Amino acid sequence: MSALLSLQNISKRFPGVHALDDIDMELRQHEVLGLIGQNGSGKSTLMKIIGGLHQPSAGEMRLRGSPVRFGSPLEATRAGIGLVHQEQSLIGNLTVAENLFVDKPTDFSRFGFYRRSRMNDAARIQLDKVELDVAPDTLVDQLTFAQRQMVELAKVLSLEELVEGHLVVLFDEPTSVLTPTEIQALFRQVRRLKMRSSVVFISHRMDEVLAISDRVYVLSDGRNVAERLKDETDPDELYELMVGRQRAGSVLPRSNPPDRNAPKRLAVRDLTVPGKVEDVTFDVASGEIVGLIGVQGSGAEAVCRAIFGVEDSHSGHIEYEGRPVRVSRPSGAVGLGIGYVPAERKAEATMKGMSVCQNMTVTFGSDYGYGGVLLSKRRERREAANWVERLKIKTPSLDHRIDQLSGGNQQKVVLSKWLLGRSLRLLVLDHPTRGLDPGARADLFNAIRQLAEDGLSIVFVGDTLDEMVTLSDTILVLRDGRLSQRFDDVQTKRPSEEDIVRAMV
Amino acid sequence: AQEKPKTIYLAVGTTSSEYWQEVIWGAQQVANSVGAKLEVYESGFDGQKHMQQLGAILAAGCEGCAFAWFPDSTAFTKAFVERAEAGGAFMTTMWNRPEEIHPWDTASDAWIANISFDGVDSGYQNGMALCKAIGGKGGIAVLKGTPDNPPSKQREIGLLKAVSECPGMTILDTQIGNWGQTEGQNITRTWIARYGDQLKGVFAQNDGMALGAVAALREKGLAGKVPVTGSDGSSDVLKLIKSGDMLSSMRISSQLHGAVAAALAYAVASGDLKIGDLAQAQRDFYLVQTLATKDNVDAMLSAQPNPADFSYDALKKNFWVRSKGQIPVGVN
Amino acid sequence: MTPALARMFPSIRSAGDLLRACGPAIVLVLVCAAVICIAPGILKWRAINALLFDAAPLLILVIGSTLPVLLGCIDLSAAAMASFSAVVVTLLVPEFGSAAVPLVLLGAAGIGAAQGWLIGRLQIPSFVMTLGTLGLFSGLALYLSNASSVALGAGVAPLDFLGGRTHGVPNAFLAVVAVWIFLSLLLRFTRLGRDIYAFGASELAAYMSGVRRGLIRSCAFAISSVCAALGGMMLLSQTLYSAPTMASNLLLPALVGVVAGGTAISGGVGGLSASLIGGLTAVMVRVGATIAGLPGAAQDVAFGIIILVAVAVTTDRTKIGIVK
Amino acid sequence: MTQAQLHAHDTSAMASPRRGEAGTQRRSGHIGLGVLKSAGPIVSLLAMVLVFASLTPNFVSAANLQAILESAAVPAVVAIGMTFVLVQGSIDLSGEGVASLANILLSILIANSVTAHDLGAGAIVVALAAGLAVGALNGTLYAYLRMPSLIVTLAMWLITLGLAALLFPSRQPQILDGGFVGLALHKHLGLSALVYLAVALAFVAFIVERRTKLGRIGFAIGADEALVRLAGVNVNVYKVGAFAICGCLTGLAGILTAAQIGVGNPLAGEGLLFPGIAACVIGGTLLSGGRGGVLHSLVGVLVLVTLRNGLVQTGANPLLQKAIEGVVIVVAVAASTWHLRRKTRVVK
Ligand SMILES: Nc1ncnc2c1ncn2[C@@H]1O[C@H](COP(=O)(O)OP(=O)(O)OP(=O)(O)O)[C@@H](O)[C@H]1O
Ligand SMILES: Nc1ncnc2c1ncn2[C@@H]1O[C@H](COP(=O)(O)OP(=O)(O)OP(=O)(O)O)[C@@H](O)[C@H]1O
Ligand SMILES: [Mg+2]
Ligand SMILES: [Mg+2]
Repeated sequence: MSALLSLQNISKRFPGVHALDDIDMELRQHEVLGLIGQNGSGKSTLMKIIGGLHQPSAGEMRLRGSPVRFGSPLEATRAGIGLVHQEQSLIGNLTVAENLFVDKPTDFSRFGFYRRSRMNDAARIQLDKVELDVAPDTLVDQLTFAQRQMVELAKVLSLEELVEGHLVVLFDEPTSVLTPTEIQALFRQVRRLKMRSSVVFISHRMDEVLAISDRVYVLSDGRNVAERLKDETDPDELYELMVGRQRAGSVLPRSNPPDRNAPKRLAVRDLTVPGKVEDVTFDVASGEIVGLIGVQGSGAEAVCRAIFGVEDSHSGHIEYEGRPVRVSRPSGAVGLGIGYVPAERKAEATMKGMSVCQNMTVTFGSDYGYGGVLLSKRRERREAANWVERLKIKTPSLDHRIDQLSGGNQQKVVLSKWLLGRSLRLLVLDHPTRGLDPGARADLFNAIRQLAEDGLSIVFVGDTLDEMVTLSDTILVLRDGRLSQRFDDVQTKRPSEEDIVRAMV
Repeated sequence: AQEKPKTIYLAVGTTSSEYWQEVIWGAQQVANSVGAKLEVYESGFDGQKHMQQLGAILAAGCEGCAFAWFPDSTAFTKAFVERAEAGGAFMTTMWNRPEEIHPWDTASDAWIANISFDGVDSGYQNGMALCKAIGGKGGIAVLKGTPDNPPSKQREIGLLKAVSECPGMTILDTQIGNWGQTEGQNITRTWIARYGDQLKGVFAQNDGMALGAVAALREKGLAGKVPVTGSDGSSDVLKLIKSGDMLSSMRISSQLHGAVAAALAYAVASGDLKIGDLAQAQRDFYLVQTLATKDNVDAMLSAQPNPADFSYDALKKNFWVRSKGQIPVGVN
Repeated sequence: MTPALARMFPSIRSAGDLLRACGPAIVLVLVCAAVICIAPGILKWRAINALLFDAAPLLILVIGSTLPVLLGCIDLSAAAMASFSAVVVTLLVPEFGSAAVPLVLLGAAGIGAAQGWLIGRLQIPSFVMTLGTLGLFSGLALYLSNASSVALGAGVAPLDFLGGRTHGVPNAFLAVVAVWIFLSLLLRFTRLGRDIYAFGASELAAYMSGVRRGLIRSCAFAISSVCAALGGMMLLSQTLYSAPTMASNLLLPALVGVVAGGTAISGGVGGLSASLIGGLTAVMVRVGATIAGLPGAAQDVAFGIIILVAVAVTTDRTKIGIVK
Repeated sequence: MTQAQLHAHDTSAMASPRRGEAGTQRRSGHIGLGVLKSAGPIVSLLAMVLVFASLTPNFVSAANLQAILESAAVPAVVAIGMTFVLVQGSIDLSGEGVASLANILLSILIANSVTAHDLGAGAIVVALAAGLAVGALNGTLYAYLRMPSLIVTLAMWLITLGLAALLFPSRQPQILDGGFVGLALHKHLGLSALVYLAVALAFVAFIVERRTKLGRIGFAIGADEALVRLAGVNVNVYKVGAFAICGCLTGLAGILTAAQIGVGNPLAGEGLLFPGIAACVIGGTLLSGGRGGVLHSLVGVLVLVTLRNGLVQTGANPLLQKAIEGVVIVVAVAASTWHLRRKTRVVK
């Protein structure tokens, strides 16, 4: 196999950050190359350089042997390079078909006017590839999150028809929001795609990477630290290469099981969110970690949002520390000591353009000031710095803009926003590990565990069964908006994954 | 003798109108005849802007300067003249002054005179012309200028006087057209729809709105059938009067307005005239105006202003020769 | 840069940043220099003094309008509020004497707060809300004054103060400086200030972080209204007559001032000092054009071009991802 | 795979502003309701017509409806142009200046009473080209120099107004070209050519908005410009395009005003801007971009024109008309977007 794409001595500097440092990489024909690395190690940056979004500060990129330099994504697309972004990048108020072809030279218009039927026909062919059954003229806004992810995939696959020759397809964490069946569909496509293209596949899940890749590259701190053939490695080795420490025992066991008679922190009775959740009842004791789980659309997220007061309407009773409360807005929840980490980090949790410190102190910064009104920047910075260290947030400084951090590090900043609160007594986490690398996930879990042992109650919706079982004291399974089963004392009596899955579907 | 001013400062509402262009022309003739420069300041009817401009001129030092100034609304008049006084300059004002202050009782060392046209007379004469044109009977509609403007109010008072003398003529409706052509047109359209044949005439407080009203009437083939009156006597309107599409307009000599305002300011600033010597009737007066109708419009159209008539020396013989007399008490 | 300085101005990391941060000030200095070249007489204290006196109403409006802009909103009703409150003060003075001024300022605060609150409750864009109240205030001002200028009664202490001078400095300008310092401290050192910037950077994320956006918006619009009313008082103290449209034309210059200082209309970036500089620039450009003796129409053209150049130089495009 | 991955999130509930709305559309289920909801502005219009009709019978007469349509023609042309800019999330304040400039250019270049030029239809072309050029310049400064459109167009407003004043030949030029003035005078079925022109333009604009890349990408830019850039689209070209369209149509509005009044006026654009923007917004075109469209804006124009007409028809106190207009704008927009209210909705 000869190299289709080769990178030599690629470096990328951002103001204050050395994101990539002398990277060499070779992508051969008909291969899937797995790319792993901790948050902020430069994976996305590398993909963006190949995809024409960034220009390297130094180094050379060769495609089919000849040096190339892409000034824009369009140029990369023309050269047959397609990129599925880490954050979704479809345009909500265009149709599926328009999105598929927006970045490609097509002949679907005449004198500037679209020929819709042609475009829709072409789109249907692409949608069939990913087995997505939606009309091509549906607005993307009306699709579910996962459907949109499949459209992203179809968008890249449509390069097949439009560009001659071998393709380069880059997937930046495509699976973190997909269901197992969708992941299987994706993998089938990737395998089919191999016939005429080369693929780079990024994921934080070692097993996925090994399942699909032929070779794996490991990045660390913007440097290429290892290269392994699929058959010569295993998840544990990869984990160690990437995180720099052993996987075993990475999440500490609970040192003392939660007190059964601990006072109730939260009591939810007959919670109903119209169209999403019906009659859900559960308790959260102080220091308890309650995991909510269910298949897509089961309503776990709505439960979280209702507790935090951002669902537009809900009924039922919520008791907090023995008193009935009506939380109708986040500020009310915060006043009670409730925090919430939303799933949609980009839109709901990070203030673009503001610094790491500003993002961390927005909620509880005034606790470190005088009388809740005057601020003390010195004291709150010290506290913020403290959490940057504890969560190992990779940022050049407290004053770095949050949108210039890697996805995983942004998530950690969001978490520390809540952890800064001394009055915080209940933390609701909605997919908190989405986008975190395994090491960071372990750090986070340890932090959560530690907080719970100190008396913080946690409600969380997780990404995988594995993490539910690792972390929760109690698991609540939701099905179609109703509570279908509950598993107590998870840490002592581990339920089997089959049991949980059975309750979910 | 005092030093002669090198510059005459003239403030106008806008340079984008025929009326103000003629004012500027008149003042320019005066300036030319004494070899001074005319500086024109435009506010777009924003009093604040004139305040800043006056402030800037005075700030650079302007003792004994000659200002012919247009206060955009009566609210600013006092501030203008007091500033001129504080800066040691001399000022004549055009059109707007509050009813209760006069050049002799406010900033009297700086405020030379206030020169205006008789709005009540304009409203009255136009109203009477309208009365005659509709045979003394029927409903008319009134297009007002910006609501807080003195000429607008005066013209309305004049009209009401005419209505009281012409009992058959009734006012169907009064709307604010803000002096604008398009607004005049839109409102008149609505009136035509609302009143139909009942609408016998349109009283527009200025020529701009009158043009709009005529345009709306023309759309319905009613131009010339429903008489329209205006005020200012601009050239388009004179043509419309000639063609019969409009009834009348109060023709004011805007060239004279600018010229007299500039000449008086220059006269005092150069020492040719002493403020103390002036009588009240010389410090607060109307200039003559003529109602333009079909009968006299030809003469007006053919008359070309002669620059010589507006030279400083010509005016200096008697600044008040075209005065219509002192502005009555309680009017502005 | 020393660490302390770096902490105070965290966004400044390089010489380029510094230059950009100082851009508006540099533009102001250049404009002033140009004006001085045209008319050296302007350097006299009396002249500067008079300019500051004239500029005060506009400057206070610029300062007030900055707060909604920091939220990413806009307050189109500020100038109308200035006229409206001037009219109401003159109407109330016969009844309440000097107390009319604080009464009106209080009323303005209430109306502004209500405006901000309604934007959130009805979820309509601030542009629409304030366009509506712009109509409402100017209509009410016309109606209440019966469309005429009203003379201000004598002996209204707060207005006499605003119209006067202390040690030769116009009190109106001192008031501007006082408001500027007060609000700057508020923005920098209080929770309200932090929340305003957070709201401007991302309303949704701020809301989800527990920022009380209804409250914040009410505060910002209340401050904007009070500043507008204060501007109306300053104008009134200069003219001693109120008219229902006396300040209406300040709307656009005030916006120009805000933006020329480098505050982004998209919110979250900028501040009061920037606005003050921007406001002064707008004033000086006008003064310069006047003194240079450009004809009126050409003044507008020159003013427009200078705004373009000033904003082109001063907009910090690195902070605003997308310029709208 | 050893891990069963189970995803407990209900994505339709993810409440980013865009997605929240899409979510409810799906939940509400019936198409009928959806149509009714987006028809909020039309409902306000009908409600207003009913109120005025019950107050004065004259209101619904053919003559008055004609008057309303005639008055709506020019604002409609402005609003159509403005829509292209607003859906991108930018704003164009230069309208009054551009219309004035086009108006004065036309009236001094066509057969007129003041200057000796007579370019005939050429005058229209020159005036339109001036509008187009200013619009394109607005767009270029905004897109390529990355200056806020609000400030670029504000400056251009002053500049064009100044140019119009400089071009003013000291007397209002009366337009002598009978054919041109006839545009406003000759009626077909009771309506002038201007009304038909506005309707035709609306139709063309609608097609452009729905069927061309310019229109579609415009919407996308309004919704999320960063994403459109990410997709490799040359966003700046579309921005300049939108501003050029807006400038050209605003210029056309200035030209049409000249046809209506028959004289050139360097302040002809006065009063076009804020009502134009208000009309778009009342019709449901969001200032933040990405929503609404030409038809929405037309409804908005009709709401405003009807309101003004109705207030005159019912004899409301002229001093209070502005105040009433202000309140109605707020109420109309609030009512027609009431169903969109969400806790997590962001409206700036
Ligand atoms: N536009 C930017 N400006 C400045 N710094 C940036 C920018 N984009 C990325 N960085 C920095 O570059 C480094 C690499 O980021 P990158 O997004 O490539 O990481 P990643 O490996 O994709 O991480 P994750 O697994 O969290 O997605 C990070 O330290 C980040 O802060
Ligand atoms: N059930 C609901 N459905 C739709 N929209 C709602 C609902 N409840 C509230 N809203 C809207 O969401 C906005 C958010 O209101 P909320 O009371 O949560 O906080 P706020 O007013 O923004 O902040 P503050 O705490 O300062 O009052 C409200 O102003 C209202 O317009
Ligand atoms: Mg990444
Ligand atoms: Mg509230």
